[in-house]
Amino acid sequence: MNPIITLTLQANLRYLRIASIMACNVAEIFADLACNATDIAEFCHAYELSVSEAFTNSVRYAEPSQPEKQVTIHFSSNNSTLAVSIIDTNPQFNPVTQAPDISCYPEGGYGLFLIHRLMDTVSYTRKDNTNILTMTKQATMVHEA
Amino acid sequence: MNISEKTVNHYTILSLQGILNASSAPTLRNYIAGLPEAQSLVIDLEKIEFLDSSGLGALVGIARKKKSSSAVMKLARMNDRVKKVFEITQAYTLFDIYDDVSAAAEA
Amino acid sequence: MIFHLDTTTPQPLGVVLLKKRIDSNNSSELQKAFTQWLQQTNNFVFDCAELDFIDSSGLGAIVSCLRKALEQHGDLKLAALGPKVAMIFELTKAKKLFSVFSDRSEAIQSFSTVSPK
Amino acid sequence: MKTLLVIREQESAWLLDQFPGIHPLLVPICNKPFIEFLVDFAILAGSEALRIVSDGGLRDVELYCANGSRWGVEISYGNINPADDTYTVIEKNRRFCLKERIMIISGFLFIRYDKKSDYTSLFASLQSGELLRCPHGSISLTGDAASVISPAGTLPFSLVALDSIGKYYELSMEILRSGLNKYVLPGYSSEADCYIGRNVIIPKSAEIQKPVIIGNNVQLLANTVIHANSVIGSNVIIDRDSVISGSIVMDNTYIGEHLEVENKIAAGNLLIDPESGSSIIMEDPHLLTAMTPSRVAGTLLRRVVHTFAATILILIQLLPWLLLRPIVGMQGKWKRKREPYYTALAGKNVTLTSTYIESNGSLSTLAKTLALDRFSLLFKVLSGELALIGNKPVRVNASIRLLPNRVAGYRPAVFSYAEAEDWPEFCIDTEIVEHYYAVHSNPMKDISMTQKAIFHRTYQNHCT
Repeated sequence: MNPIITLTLQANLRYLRIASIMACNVAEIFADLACNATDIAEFCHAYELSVSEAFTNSVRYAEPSQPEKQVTIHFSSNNSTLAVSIIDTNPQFNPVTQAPDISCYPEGGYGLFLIHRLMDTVSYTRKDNTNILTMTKQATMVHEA
Repeated sequence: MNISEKTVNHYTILSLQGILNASSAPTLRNYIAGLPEAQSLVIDLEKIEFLDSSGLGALVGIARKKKSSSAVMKLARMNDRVKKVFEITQAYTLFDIYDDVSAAAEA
Repeated sequence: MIFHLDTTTPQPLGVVLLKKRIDSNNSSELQKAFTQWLQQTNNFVFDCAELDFIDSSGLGAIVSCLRKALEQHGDLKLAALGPKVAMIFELTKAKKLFSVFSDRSEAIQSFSTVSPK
Repeated sequence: MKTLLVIREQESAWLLDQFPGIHPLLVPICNKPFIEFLVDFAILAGSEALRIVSDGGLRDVELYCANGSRWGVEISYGNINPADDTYTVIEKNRRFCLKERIMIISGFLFIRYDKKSDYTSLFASLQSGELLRCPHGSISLTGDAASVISPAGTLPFSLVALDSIGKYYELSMEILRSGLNKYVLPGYSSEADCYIGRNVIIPKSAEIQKPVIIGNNVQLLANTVIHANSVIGSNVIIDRDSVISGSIVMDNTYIGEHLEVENKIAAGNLLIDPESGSSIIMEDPHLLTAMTPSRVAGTLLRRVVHTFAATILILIQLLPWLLLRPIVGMQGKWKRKREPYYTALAGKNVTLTSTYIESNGSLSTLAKTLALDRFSLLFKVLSGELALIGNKPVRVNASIRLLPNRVAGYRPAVFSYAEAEDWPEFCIDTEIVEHYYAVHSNPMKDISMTQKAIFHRTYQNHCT
């Protein structure tokens, strides 16, 4: 069986670094194991950044009335692909993928766009009042000719 | 995140060190808010280990404020990881980006 | 497609204004209509000034029109090919089969100067 | 010395309009990406480092050139603003420009040069300042010369501003006619004025006139004519009786039957007249087509036909397999290997068990003739992971640069078209045959091709 790693954190920015470092390290170990791994540093950075963005979003949209809200980060793998899901119980959201109009100096709204650009696949599902944002990226060498 | 400050010419040079994400971005915003509004800035990013979109948002916000108060804000010494975030979001179009702090602090 | 019979020429001449596009959706229409027109005359000018696009089946339809006209000892001449349509005619070597004129009146004129067979 | 290459988005925007999806610096000129000409020149001039700065995105250029280790030169990237003048650009890259001679190439320029000239000592001795200028840019030098010698006569290089599709075409023709030995061009050249890439199939009835440049994986079909002054890119098929003259056929293009492409640029389903600049998008796949996987990847009908045929084959093979598999296995001639292979979808792999039967006994020869080594793979057809007939699956391999599933028409299958044809006399031809069928096959034809493939197995001399 492929290893499954689950990390549950309180929805607080205090734990943001734990989430993203965890993602970075899981990605590094995974890429190390995968044969013909791609540029490992880049692979890890993509995970570190994407999980950072997703976790930040989960914390931002958590309702302040429920301070004990939790965010679950779930890693699983399949052959050469690593998947990570960010699961929270926030209200449903619209996973926009559009790039913000940079010329207007936007201070936010880059998060999901970045995730889409960094990852191979991104999917969003709403089930039993939970949001599940799943992202995957392949660790084997991909050359763009 | 650590911020160290020095002054060269009429520029305040802020050297950032560490992580610039959603939890540390307020630190940077507050620090800048403590400086005079029309103060021109050079932000040295060489020692930034990690930047995410919240960190980028903070930088963009500072750039917008400086622009409206006719002050200058420049970025210096972006490393590859920082560059990647700028490249994807095309945020490089909003900044003057230098590979050297002293060059940025002239003119 | 707008067809009218020009009787100012020594022999009646079918002038057809082709519009927008001729592709696999409407090329059979052209072929069907052409058999009708053939009963009135055997000399034609296809005015392509308003033709924007043509694909291989449209081209096939026009070539088959030409063949039918030739079989009846007539001719089919083309006028006012736009740059894009002209490119397709050149690409497919179909241009060599046709007499091509830069506008409609020149094409009509050509039927008067050359005595029909 | 170092070179600073300053490219502004505005200067090259027209090229992006013509060839959307390709970064202007990566647009091929005579089958070589434009940036490589500049890199070559920078190296000839003695540069150890090259920095490409732009006010637009450089992501694709960065992916292609990476850190420059491929050329033995250090390549880095930087950002500028559209309004920056040369002074500001140098200031923004002060660390890079420090204490060195810098050649600044500014503008979307092609530099005519001759690889046989000694530019290194020339650039070391040239006085700093602007060397050449044309309406769209310039080359200048900063820093002190080792020993100033004013060059005799004119400089042995000149500038061409690339500002229209007509210029692009003219430049390509100029290189073809008179510059082939001045630049480093891809492909091998057994005779002058003729560069041919890998996996190029030229039938006896085809005619090719020099000068010509042909890329990799190119298939010319019967009676095609390539007249002088043509550039054919990679992954190109030129179908029967078509004539190409004075034209540029870009990568991944299919040119249909009986066509005449004269003084044009064909790029995918786009046909451009360089003289007028007008272009048409072909909606008609019989004429020109961009070869994209979607066009050939499993349509529903094909899927159904393949599944049906695979089921029949499984039923036919089941009994022989049950009988022969244990015996041949016991003889130790049944070898299996599980490895990952590329699928038709970019970024996805499939693990397949490939079987190899040593055919040096009567039973194992029989097993091989009955194609029992493909028996287990047939089940992958039912699950939709493989096609019945298509391309030979390509093993995941880090060292190949062109991933098959990024190339048009790759459809991994139990049997390959190449096996069905007597065509491939050498293994190298396999790809071409498969490529041809990627465009020319249909589900019904697939059935007969599968029969042929199985039939051909009785001959041992095909390549595997």
